[in-house]
Amino acid sequence: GGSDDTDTSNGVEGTDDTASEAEESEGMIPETLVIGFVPSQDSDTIADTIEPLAERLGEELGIEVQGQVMTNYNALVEAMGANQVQVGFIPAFGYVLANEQYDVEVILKSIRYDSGTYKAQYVVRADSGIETLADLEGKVWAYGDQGSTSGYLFPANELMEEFGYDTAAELETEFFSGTVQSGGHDNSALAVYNGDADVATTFDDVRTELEEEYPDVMDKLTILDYTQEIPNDTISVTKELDDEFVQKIKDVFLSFNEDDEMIKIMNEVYNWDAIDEASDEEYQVVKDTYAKFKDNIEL
Amino acid sequence: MENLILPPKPKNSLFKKIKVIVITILVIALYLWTFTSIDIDWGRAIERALNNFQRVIPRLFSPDWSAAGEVALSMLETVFIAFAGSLMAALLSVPLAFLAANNMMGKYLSVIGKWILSAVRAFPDLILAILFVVAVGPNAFAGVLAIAIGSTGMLGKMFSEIIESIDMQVVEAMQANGANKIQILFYAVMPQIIPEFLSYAIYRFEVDIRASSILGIVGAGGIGTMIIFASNNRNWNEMGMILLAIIVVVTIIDFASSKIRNKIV
Amino acid sequence: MIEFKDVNLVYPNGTQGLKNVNVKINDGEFVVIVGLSGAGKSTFIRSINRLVTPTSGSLLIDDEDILKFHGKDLRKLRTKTGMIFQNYNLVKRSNVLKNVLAGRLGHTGTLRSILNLYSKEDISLAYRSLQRVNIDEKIYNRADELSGGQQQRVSIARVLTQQPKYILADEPVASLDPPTSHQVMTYLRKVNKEDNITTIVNLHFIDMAMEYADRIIGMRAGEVVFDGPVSEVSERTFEEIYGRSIREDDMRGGANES
Amino acid sequence: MIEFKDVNLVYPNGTQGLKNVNVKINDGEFVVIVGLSGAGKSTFIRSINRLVTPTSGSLLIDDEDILKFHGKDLRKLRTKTGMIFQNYNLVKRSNVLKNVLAGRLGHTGTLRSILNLYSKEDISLAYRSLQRVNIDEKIYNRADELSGGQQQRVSIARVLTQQPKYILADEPVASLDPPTSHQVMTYLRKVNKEDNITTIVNLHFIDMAMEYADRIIGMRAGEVVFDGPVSEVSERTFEEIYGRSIREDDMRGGANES
Amino acid sequence: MTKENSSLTPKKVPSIYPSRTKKQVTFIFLVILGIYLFSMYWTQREMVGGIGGALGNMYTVIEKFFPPNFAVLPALLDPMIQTIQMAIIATTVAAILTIPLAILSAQNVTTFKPIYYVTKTFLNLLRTIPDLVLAVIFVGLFGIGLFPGILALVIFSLGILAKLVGETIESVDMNPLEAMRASGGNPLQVIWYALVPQVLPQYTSLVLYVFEINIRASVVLGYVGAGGIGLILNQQLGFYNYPNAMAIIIVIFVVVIIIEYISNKLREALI
Ligand SMILES: Nc1ncnc2c1ncn2[C@@H]1O[C@H](COP(=O)(O)OP(=O)(O)OP(=O)(O)O)[C@@H](O)[C@H]1O
Ligand SMILES: Nc1ncnc2c1ncn2[C@@H]1O[C@H](COP(=O)(O)OP(=O)(O)OP(=O)(O)O)[C@@H](O)[C@H]1O
Ligand SMILES: [Mg+2]
Ligand SMILES: [Mg+2]
Repeated sequence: GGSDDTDTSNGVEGTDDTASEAEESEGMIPETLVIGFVPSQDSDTIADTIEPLAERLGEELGIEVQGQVMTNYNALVEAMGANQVQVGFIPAFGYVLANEQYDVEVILKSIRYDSGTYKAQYVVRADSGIETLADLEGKVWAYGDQGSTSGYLFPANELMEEFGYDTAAELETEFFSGTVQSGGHDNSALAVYNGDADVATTFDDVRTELEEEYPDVMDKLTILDYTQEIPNDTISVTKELDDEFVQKIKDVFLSFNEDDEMIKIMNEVYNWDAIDEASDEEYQVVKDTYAKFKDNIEL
Repeated sequence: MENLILPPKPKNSLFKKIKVIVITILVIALYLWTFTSIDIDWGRAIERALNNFQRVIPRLFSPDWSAAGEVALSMLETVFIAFAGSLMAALLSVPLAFLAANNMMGKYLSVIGKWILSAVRAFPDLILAILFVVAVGPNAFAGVLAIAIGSTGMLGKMFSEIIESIDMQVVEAMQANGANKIQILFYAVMPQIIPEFLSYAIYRFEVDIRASSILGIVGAGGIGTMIIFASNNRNWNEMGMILLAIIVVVTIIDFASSKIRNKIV
Repeated sequence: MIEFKDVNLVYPNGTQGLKNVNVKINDGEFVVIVGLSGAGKSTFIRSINRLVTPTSGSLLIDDEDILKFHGKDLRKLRTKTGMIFQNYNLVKRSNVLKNVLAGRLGHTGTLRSILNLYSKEDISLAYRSLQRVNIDEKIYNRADELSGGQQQRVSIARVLTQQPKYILADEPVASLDPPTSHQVMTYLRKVNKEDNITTIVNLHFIDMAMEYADRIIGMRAGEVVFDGPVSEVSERTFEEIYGRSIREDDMRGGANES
Repeated sequence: MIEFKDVNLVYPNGTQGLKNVNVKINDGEFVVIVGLSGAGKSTFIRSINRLVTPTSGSLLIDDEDILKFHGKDLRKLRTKTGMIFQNYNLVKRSNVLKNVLAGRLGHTGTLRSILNLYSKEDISLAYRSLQRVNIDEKIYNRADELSGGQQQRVSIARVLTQQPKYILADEPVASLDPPTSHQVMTYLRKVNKEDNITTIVNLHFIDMAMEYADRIIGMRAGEVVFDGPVSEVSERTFEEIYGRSIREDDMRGGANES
Repeated sequence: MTKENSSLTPKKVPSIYPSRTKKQVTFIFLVILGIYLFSMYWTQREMVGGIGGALGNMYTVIEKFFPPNFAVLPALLDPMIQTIQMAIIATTVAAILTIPLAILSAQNVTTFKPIYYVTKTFLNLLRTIPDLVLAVIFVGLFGIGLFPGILALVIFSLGILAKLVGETIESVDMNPLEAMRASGGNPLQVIWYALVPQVLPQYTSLVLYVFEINIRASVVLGYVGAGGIGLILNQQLGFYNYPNAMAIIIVIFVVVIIIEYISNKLREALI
C-alpha cells in the first residue's frame, strides 16, 4: 500500500455535538486538502470534474489540493464528519445536514444570475387550465425526490402553510390526489409534459435543459408560480480546520472574483458567476424547513 | 391384442395431491395479485417508449468520441479497483467458505458461517461504499474496500458450495493413510478446489467491473460518476461512449478469463 | 495378525453390516473376500483400519484391540494398513508423484508435508514404488490423464510407499476390464509375495478370486458363510455365497433382485 | 438383414474405428461382438443405427443403404432399431412408465408426445413390455430409485415398446454384477427368441458371450478377426481377439497397456 | 526387480514438480502479484488520510444506524411489495426468454455453430452492461416508474440466467438424449423428453437465485428513480434518517433470507 501517513488528519475526536465553538485555537492544517463536491441538481448542467479549480486553489494555498466529485451527499457529509474531506461544495440542504451532524461551517456561497439565492418553480402544462396554486387541489404532483430543496422541501412547505396542512403526508394524500417521485428535476418536468402528472416542482428553469430533446417544451409547459428564495450552494469547511487557514481559503476564493479566467471556469462548469461570503444564519430558513419535515417525512 | 392391458393408475397419496393443488393455486394467486395490483400503465409505457426511442437510442449509438480519453481513464481506474477488490475478496472469502461448508466444519458452525455470508451480502453496496469513504476518504481505495467486502459474501457462498461438492472419497483415502487433518486439507482438499476457486474468482472480477460502476456515486472512483452525470445531463452520446467502453473492456476480460479458466480447470 | 472376535456392526439406520464375524488372518496371507453386493465385504475391510467402527466384539491387530483406538493410535494403525479403493481415490488434479508421496503423510511431519519438503529417501521410495508397478514414466502426469488400470497401479504404488504391514483392497478391479483386472491382481499378488504384506481383497467375481487367493472368505448378509483355502471351494460354496441355486434364480426372472 | 460391405470408419481425429468390415447378419440371429476396449465394438453397433456414420463402404439394412439416409429416413431407421446402452441411458428423474413410453417417440406425433397424449394402445404396450421384464410393479417409481439391473430391464422394456426389428445392445451388462448380468442376458435372449428380433450385443467377456450367443464376432483394432458360431470358438480364437497370448502379457506387467 | 534397484542413485531422485511447472507457476504468481501491487498503488495514490482512524470513523457512522427504527415497518410494506412484484415480473419474463436463448447457446444441443456463436455473443453483450446503466437508459426511454425498473431487471437477469442455464444444459448427461434419438425421436421430442427433466430442477433453482438477485438489484434501481424499496432507502438516507434506513436494510435482508429459505426447500423437493 502507498498510504502517506499524515499524522495530522483524521480528527475524529469530538465529532458529536460537544460544544465545538470553543476549541478554535488548536485547529489543523492538512498536508493535503481534500475538497468534496456535490453538484447541485438544481442546475442545468453539472460538471463531473473539479480538477481545474483544485489545481488553482493548490497554487494559491501552497499545499496540495485534491478534488473529488460525488453525487450522493451522504457520502460527503460523512466524509466531512470524519475529516476525510475538509472543504465541501454542498447544496443548501446538504449543508444543513452536515452542520447539524458534524458542525460543518459555511464560509462562502455561490452567486448565480447576480443573486445569492434562487427559486423553485411550479411547472404545469400550458393547456391544463391550472391558473393558481389553489387549482392544484386534487391534481397529481411530480417531484424529484424528497431530499431536494427546490424540488420538494420548499414548495411542500409553502403549500402546507398556504393550505393549512400539518404534515407532508397530509399534503400529498389529501391536497393532491397522488404524487410521482421521479428521481430528478428533468424527469418531473417530463412527467408533466407526458401527462403522468399535472404539476412539477423544479428549479428555475428546468425547461432549458430539455429544449434540445423536446423542442416544444417551452410552449407546452408554463410556469405557474415561484417559491420563496432558497439560498445557493455553499462552500463549507469542517470544524477541525485551523481558523487562520480557513480565512486563507476564504480569501483565495474571494480573490477568484477578480480573476476573469477563474470566473469563466466556474461559470462553465458550475454556473457560478461569483463567490460571496455567507453565514450560517442565511441557511436558517432551510434548517427550519428541514426541521419541519425531518420527523414527519413519511415513507 | 383386443383386450388392452392398462397399467394401474398411480396411487398418489391424498396428501401429495392436496400439496400439488395448493401450490398451484398459490402460484396462480401470486401472479394474479402481481399483475392486477402493480401500478403500471402498459399502454402508456409503450407509447412513451415509441416517443422516446428516437430521442435516446440513436444518440446512444453515436458515442461521443471527444469524451473517449476521459472515459478510458475512468474505465482503467474501474478495472484496477475491481482487480484489487476481487483479489482481496478472494482471499477473505476462503476462511469464511471453509467455515460455511458443512463437510468441513460441523453442522452448527457451518450454519453460523452461512449466516455471516448472508448478512454480508445483504448490505447494499452503496452503504458499504459510504462507510469506506468515511474510513479512508473519497478515493479509489474506498472503492476497492467496498468491492472487496461486497464480493466476499457472494464468493464465500460459491466457494463453500465448491468445498461441499468435493470428492470425499479422496479425503477418506488420505485418512486411511494415517494423514492428519491439516495434511488432508493440503493434499486432498486443496488440489480439488483450487481450480474452481480461481475460476470463480476470475468470474467475480468480471462482475466487479460492472458492480464498481456504482461506486462513483459516492466519489469512490471509477466510471460510475460519469454514468450518473451523463444521465443527469441527459447526455446520451456520452452515455453511448461509456457503454461502449464497458462493453469492450468486459468483453476483453471475459475472453481472456475464459482462456485462463480453460487452462486451469 | 488380524483377528475378528464376535464382531458385529450395526449402521445408524439399523442395517446390520457385520454379524457375529469370527475370522483370523495370519501374516503374509492373501485373502479374497467374495459376496454379492451389500453382503458386507466393504464393511469387513473398512473395519480393519477403522474407517467404520464395529459396534460390538473385539478386533485385534497385532494383539491390540483397535476398537478402542483414538486420535494418534488410530493414525498409527492407519499408517501401517494401506488401502486401495475401487475408484482409486487419487487426487485427480495432482501429479502421479505427489499422489504417491501422499502415502508417506502418516510418516511425515505436518509442516514438512505442507511445504512439500520430503526427504530424499521418501521421494526415492515413491519413485521405486512407481517402478515396481511399471508406471514410473508417468511420474509428472496428472492422475486424470491416466487410464483406469494405470490409476489403480498408481494407487498400489501409493500404498507401497506407505510401507504398510497390511494391504486392504476394496474391489480394486471392479471398474476395470478383464485383462487390466488381471494385471492389477497380478501386481497385488507380486507385492504380497515379495514383501510378505498381508493382503485382503474384496472381489465380486469368484473365478478371479480362485485364481489369485490363498484363502477365500465368502460373505452373505453380513455373515461369513465360507472360510477356507481355494482348494476347498466347491459348486456348493458358490451357491452358498451367491444365494441358493443361482442359475434357476436367473431363469425365474429375478424375483428376488435387490 | 444387416449387411456391412467394405465398411470403414475414420473418426475426425484420425482413429480408424472400423477397418474393411464385411459382415452379414441374418434375421432372428443373436450375435455377440467381443473385443478389448477400443476394439471398435461400439463403433460397429452404432453404425447400424447411424449414431456414427461410416466414412466409406455401404451398410445395407433390409436392402437399403442406410449410409445415405437423412432426416426422416434416418428417424424411420432408428424407429425400427432399438438400442440398449451400458449405462441404461434412462432419464433419471422421469418415472419408469414415462421412460418406457419414450420408446414410442418415433411412432408418435411431436405435439401428442409433448402433451403426453399417448394412445391407450401405446400405454398398454408399454405396460406389457414392463411385465415381460418383470418390473411392472415399479411403474411409477423414478428411474433413479431402481438398482442397476432394474434400470437395465426398464431400458429393455423401452426397446420392446418401440417394437423394433433389430435390437442393438452396447455392453448392456458392463455395469452389473454377475448374477444380475445373467438375468439381463437371459431377458435379451428370451425377447430374441419369442419375438424373433435380430439382436446384436457387445460384450467384454467371452465366457458370457459363449453362453448366450448363436454367433460370435470378434473384433480387434477395428477389424473383424473372428466370425462364426459359438461351436467354432477355440482357445486360439480367444487369443486372436484379446491379443496374442494374453496370460503372458499379464505377467509381463502390462507393457502394452492402453 | 534387479533392474529397478540398480536404477536408483540418489542423484536421480526426482523433484515433486518438473522444473518447468515450477517456473510457470512462479511466473504467473509474480504477474498477479505485480498487477495487484500496482492496482493497490494506483487506487491508494489519492489517499490522503492513511487508515489509522478508519475503524473509529466507520464506527462513528455505523453507530448512527442503530438502533433501527422499526416504527417505519408498516410504511415499508407497500414499497417492499412493489419491489417483490417487480422482481416477480422481471424474473418470470427473464425465465421465459431464457429457455430458447439458453438452448441456443448450449454447445452440446445447438450443434449448428453460427447460431451458437450469435446467441453466445448476444448474451455476453447483455451481461457486460451494469445494472445501473440499464436502469438509467430505461428511465430515459420510458420515463420514471416501475416499468423501466422491471425492464432493467429483465435484461440484467436475462444475461445471468441464460448463461447459467446454458452451462447447466451443457453439463447434462447426453446419454438419454442419445437414447431418445436412437429410438427415432425428433429434436423437439428429444429436448422435451431427455433434456427438460434433467435441467428442470437446476433451472428452477437458478430462477429462484435470480429472483433473489433481482430483489437486491432493485436497491440500485431506486437511485435513479426506477421504483421500489430502493427509492425509499435512498430517500431516507438523503434525509439522514439512518435508523429508518437500517430498518429498510433489515427488511431487505429478511426478505432475501426468506426467499433463500423457500428456494432451498423447493430445490430439495425437486432434486
Ligand atoms: N454408511 C452406511 N449406512 C447405512 N448402511 C450402510 C452404510 N454402508 C453400507 N451400508 C449397508 O450395509 C450393508 C453392507 O454394505 P457393504 O458396503 O459392506 O457391502 P458390499 O459387500 O461392500 O457391497 P458392494 O459389493 O455393493 O460394495 C448393505 O446393506 C449396505 O446398504
Ligand atoms: N468420437 C470419437 N472420436 C474419435 N475417436 C473415437 C471416437 N469414439 C471412439 N473412438 C476411438 O475409436 C476406437 C474404437 O472405439 P469403440 O468405442 O468402438 O471401442 P469399443 O470396442 O466399444 O471399446 P469399449 O469396450 O471401451 O467400449 C477407439 O480407439 C476409440 O478411442
Ligand atoms: Mg463394497
Ligand atoms: Mg464401447
